[in-house]
Amino acid sequence: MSVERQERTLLPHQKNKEHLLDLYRKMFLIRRFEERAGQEYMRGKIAGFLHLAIGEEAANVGMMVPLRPDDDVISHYRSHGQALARGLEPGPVMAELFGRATGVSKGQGGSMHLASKEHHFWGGHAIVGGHIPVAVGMALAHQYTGSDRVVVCIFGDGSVNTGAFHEAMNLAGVWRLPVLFIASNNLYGMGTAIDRSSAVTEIYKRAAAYNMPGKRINGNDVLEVEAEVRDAVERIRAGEGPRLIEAMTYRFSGHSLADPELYRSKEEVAEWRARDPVFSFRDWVVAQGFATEDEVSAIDAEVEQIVEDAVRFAEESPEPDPSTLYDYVYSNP
Amino acid sequence: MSVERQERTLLPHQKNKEHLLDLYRKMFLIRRFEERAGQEYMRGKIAGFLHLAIGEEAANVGMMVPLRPDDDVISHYRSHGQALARGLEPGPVMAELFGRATGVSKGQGGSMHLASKEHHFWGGHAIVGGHIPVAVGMALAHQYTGSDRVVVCIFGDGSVNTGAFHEAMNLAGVWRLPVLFIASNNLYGMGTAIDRSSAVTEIYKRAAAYNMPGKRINGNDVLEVEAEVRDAVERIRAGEGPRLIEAMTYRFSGHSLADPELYRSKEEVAEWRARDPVFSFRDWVVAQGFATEDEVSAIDAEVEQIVEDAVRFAEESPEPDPSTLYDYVYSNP
Amino acid sequence: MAQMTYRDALRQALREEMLRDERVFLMGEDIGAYGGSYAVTKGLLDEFGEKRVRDTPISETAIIGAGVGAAMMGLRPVVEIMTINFMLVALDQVINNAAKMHAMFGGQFNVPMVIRTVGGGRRLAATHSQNLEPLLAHIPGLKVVAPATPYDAKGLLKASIRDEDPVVFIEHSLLFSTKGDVPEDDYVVPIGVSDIKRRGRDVTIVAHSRMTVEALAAAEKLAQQGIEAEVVDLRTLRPLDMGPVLDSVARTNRVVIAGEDWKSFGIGAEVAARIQEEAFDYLDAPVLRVNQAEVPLPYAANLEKLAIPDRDDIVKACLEVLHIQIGSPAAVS
Amino acid sequence: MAQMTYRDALRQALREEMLRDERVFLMGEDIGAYGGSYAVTKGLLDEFGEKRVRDTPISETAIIGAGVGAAMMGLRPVVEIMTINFMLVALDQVINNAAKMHAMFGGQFNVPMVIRTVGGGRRLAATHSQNLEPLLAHIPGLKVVAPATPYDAKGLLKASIRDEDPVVFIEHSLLFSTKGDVPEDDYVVPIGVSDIKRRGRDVTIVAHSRMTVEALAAAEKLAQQGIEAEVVDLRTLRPLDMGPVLDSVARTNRVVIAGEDWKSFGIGAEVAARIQEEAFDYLDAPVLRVNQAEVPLPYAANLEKLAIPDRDDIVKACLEVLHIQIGSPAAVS
Ligand SMILES: Cc1ncc(C[n+]2csc(CCOP(=O)(O)OP(=O)(O)O)c2C)c(N)n1
Ligand SMILES: Cc1ncc(C[n+]2csc(CCOP(=O)(O)OP(=O)(O)O)c2C)c(N)n1
Ligand SMILES: [Mg+2]
Ligand SMILES: [Mg+2]
Repeated sequence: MSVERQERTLLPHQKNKEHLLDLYRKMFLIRRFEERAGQEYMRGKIAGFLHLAIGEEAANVGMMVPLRPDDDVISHYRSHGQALARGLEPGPVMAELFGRATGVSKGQGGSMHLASKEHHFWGGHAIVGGHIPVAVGMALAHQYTGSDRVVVCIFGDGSVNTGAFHEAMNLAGVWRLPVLFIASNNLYGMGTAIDRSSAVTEIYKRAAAYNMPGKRINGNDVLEVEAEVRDAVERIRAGEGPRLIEAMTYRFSGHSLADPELYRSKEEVAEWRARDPVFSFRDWVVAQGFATEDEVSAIDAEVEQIVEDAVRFAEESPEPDPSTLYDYVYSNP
Repeated sequence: MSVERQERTLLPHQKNKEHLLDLYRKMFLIRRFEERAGQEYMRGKIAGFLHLAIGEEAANVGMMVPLRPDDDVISHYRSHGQALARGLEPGPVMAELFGRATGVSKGQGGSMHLASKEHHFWGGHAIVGGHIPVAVGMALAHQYTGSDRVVVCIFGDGSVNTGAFHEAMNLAGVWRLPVLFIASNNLYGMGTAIDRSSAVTEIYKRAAAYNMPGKRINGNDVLEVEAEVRDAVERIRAGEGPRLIEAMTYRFSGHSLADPELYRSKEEVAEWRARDPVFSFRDWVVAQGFATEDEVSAIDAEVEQIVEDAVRFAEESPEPDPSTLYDYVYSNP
Repeated sequence: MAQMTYRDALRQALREEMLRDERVFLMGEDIGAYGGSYAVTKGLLDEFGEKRVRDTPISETAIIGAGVGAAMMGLRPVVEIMTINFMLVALDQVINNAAKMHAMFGGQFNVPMVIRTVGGGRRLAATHSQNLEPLLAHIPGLKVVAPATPYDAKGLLKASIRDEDPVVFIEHSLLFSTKGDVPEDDYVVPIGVSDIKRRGRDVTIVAHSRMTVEALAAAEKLAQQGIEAEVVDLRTLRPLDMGPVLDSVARTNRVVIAGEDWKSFGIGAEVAARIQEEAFDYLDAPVLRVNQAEVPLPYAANLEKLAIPDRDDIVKACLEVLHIQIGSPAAVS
Repeated sequence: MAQMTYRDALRQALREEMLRDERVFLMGEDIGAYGGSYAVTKGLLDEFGEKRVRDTPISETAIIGAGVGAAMMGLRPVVEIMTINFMLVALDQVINNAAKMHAMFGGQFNVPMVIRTVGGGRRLAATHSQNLEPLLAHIPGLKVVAPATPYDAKGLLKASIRDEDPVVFIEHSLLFSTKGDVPEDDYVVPIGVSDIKRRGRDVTIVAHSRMTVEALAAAEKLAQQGIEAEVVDLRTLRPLDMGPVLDSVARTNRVVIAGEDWKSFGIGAEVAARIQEEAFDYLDAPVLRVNQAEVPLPYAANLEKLAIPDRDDIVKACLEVLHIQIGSPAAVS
């Protein structure tokens, strides 16, 4: 399976320099953030599982930028990139990875459980498929209250074989709820290639079983993702009901930092790396004359600094106060 | 939604008088058995839930007759008819409904949990959708041991929205297991009409999501069901992988004997009753000259006697011995 | 005060809370068109319409998950799981989502949702007759309520709906038609408060749900022998209020705990463990437990009766902790 | 005798049983190509091939259900659920199918299947760090095993695979790399037999799984103060073998129970309840329990450490049951 960047017409605002540089800044921020997080994991500053999405930046940025601030996002555990693209601050996100009191989830959740109510970013969830029904309930609330907010629910290719996925998709289909399902298809669920786990490997085709449109897109082309998600969200907001988008992408990193990567070849990874979605976009922006090499280099430097500041913020932040151990079990005990 | 008897070509053996009378005998046996069970329920001899399948006899007989004795059947709780069509004795089946020691499941299971290992009839299961993964495991065992036995797994239209259905269908699809899924679509799951519970009301279409053929058939035409199930089972036995059949039918009785039937009109029920699958077949057999009215009447009388004997057998059978209370918890304690 | 059934008391609580708060809505299988499998929600669809009384597909995972999501958005879902047995297909949503959502993200959002369900079936065999409250009571983040009387049913359901945390509200199939005094006006019974249902000086019987009724009946029988039993109804299983139990033990020095769940690792185990921890010096005899036989419950009437504990079993255990030979004249001062 | 890790001991048990019995096969997520998420199954795919080492989709319900079905057909599936947290999505298959299949149909067939799973995560936050054995230990029809040492791990896994009933086999993520003596030859450790792991006369510590290791370490610390603790490892949680516990209590008269599960309604509750029931007159002090703090486990290192019980907590509880002021010189004869 391979995903090629396709020639496509740009939306008017996609020719805007500021917009293009913003997309690049976001993607590169995610890239550097995740690389540094990997280093901090190796230094023992971050523990547990650390699931990086290096290689998936175009998908993650492209699906966040078209959303309104009050739209609601819910995702799986591989969500650093989405959180940053959604506007969560790198410092508190890194602090969460470090398990510090200043973390977005106060150090209670760690890498797999990033959330920010303020940003309408409702987590990072670590039970595969388990958050999909929750997304449906969020959309139900919007329909119930007559709000035009849209819910975006992101999950991996491995999640589509869970019962939770099926029940949730059907319920969204019967009730015509305002939710966009996005399958981030990076071809593997842990070490299991999609054709070894799914009777039908084209995830978008499963939408037909739930009476909703499904579409496969190139998840490594940030402009295509942006355009497709924008279109989908607008239709959902207009009352057309739920939809499914399958964004084809690839993770360069292992499943988590504990992954021995026995299940795929170095060549396969190298081939995808050669078409790096961040740097190919950077090259394209410069080649098309939207910005100069100096301008993008300046962004690079700026991002490096932001990430270093985030690490320092995390490092210097205190652990949660031991007296808070019981503080969050109940909201009214 | 309505299901019409269609004109179709008969298989050679479907012109055989003995065969046609056998089909009728089985259908009428089920009808009378269930009517009598309903009466015994009213008399308090049977307790708990009693789910009758009056109106679904053609489907239940048609799907059992093409099977080899060593094929394996597993079904949901509405399975009196399938059990009888599979060859379980009316006496021990009725005794199970009565909760007697002579019941097919020794009185441990009741109406919802009929099984007979000898008949390769692996239950009656009462958690909606819960037996579908079990069927897949049974089929896996046949593939594993190189056996050509086929598993037939029956469930209702309401079951297709459970996570268990989805996970099981996908697993059967990935592993190409020898299992025939039969959805008995009687248009309602309890009081919920299918279009209120399923985003896609054509169940057979869901097969496409699992890379297997799906087909909708007239479940009220015993000959069509027989022919379609025979064809499907032969293909599966030949190694073509799993399939899904959707048999359209209707239950004249309520969901269980506790059902106030507020959710459907008397007219709707009357319309279906007018096309009774048992008596319309009886009429057809006589009208086509396959048998005389006297011959079918003789069968009716014979069946009446069998059912009365079954009731008497149940009534006269002892309750399980109290000392057996702990006997079946473990197979080796 | 009006005499009212447990069923009507529950319905009144739902109705009053729906009238009081627009955010309250009901969701579950066959609660609307069918009228509710135990008729608790009967009439509410007509009064409140399909938006607020929502029939669902047979998708417990999606139902509970959707409740969680809707609650996170600020609604007050009251979800019905037809019986507690069916919660097993969706326990992930209860334990990994509802119970953890508040803590895991550092208290950013909460889940003010009620899951109503029913324990204790009869003549329905092993999968349909369970009392699974111990599985839920073990989980921090959940509140678990199991009322025994119409008064408590109404008051606790109202408190549960108003609570900011997820509450599992366990009804009992044999209590629906029991009657008791229920005020017409608005009142709540606080979650987490055990209740002394009968005063007595000789022995303490601790119970919950239907076993409270049996305990009161046992107390009457004991009174005929001159033995005055105190009956403490736990009402809430999590958080467990041991205060009234320990007070009572300090006075009676002898305890029997009655539950319809299995004894091993059941509710009574915790109560017994706490009593010996916190009232060791007050105990004149070991705390005894009266529970269901540890078997998958059989369908047969005689075996079922043998397996389920009743007032006589409680009386026997009370006599045992009082060291009174059964049959011998009572000798308690 | 060879020194071997718990991980290698488990792998050896699997391998030996697969060599011994062709009906034994493995099924689970990422047990093959990935090498097993805790590397227990590493190398087995190469040795036994895809038929007997089966990678599955992320479909726990289908995996366990398929195990049940295959076992009913006479195979000996050993199913892996990556961690015990994920069993919640499939608890219906465990409790309503695996545990009930034998009894509910009157003993006609059985489910000789093993469900291997892992408890006790670290730095993975609330949904990935649970010790849910109390939920399983409560269920008649299941056997539940939780070994603490490499020797017991191998011997109990072999016994579980040979058992005719469904066994939930709970490993512990922190034990995989611990070492101990393991004979090279074929041996089994019988299910349902508790084991005295250390002799002592002053106090009894009851534990299971990893807390046995902590209990032994606590005993060493106590020995330095002249206190000799006896350590009883339950090994099997259902059926619970109280014999060695009660024997020990009769000698020491003081008990501490240690578990990594939550205290309320946990394993220790049942053990405490049984001790006071059956050894009331031997107790010189209340039975105390040492457990995880009753919170969804936080990610932050310091809070997690605070929440999880360790050897020092056990020492403290032992001193408490011995009425020894912490810091004061030991005074046990
Ligand atoms: C219910 C459940 N089963 C298993 C796991 C373990 N697990 C964590 S991630 C993962 C793979 C998920 O793959 P995919 O959905 O494709 O997402 P990706 O990691 O590729 O982003 C598995 C099996 C889990 N967290 N939850
Ligand atoms: C998991 C689960 N949820 C709910 C129920 C309650 N229930 C029993 S039968 C039924 C309807 C099933 O309908 P369908 O599958 O169409 O079968 P039919 O009764 O029409 O034959 C429901 C909701 C159950 N037994 N199991
Ligand atoms: Mg993936
Ligand atoms: Mg139906």
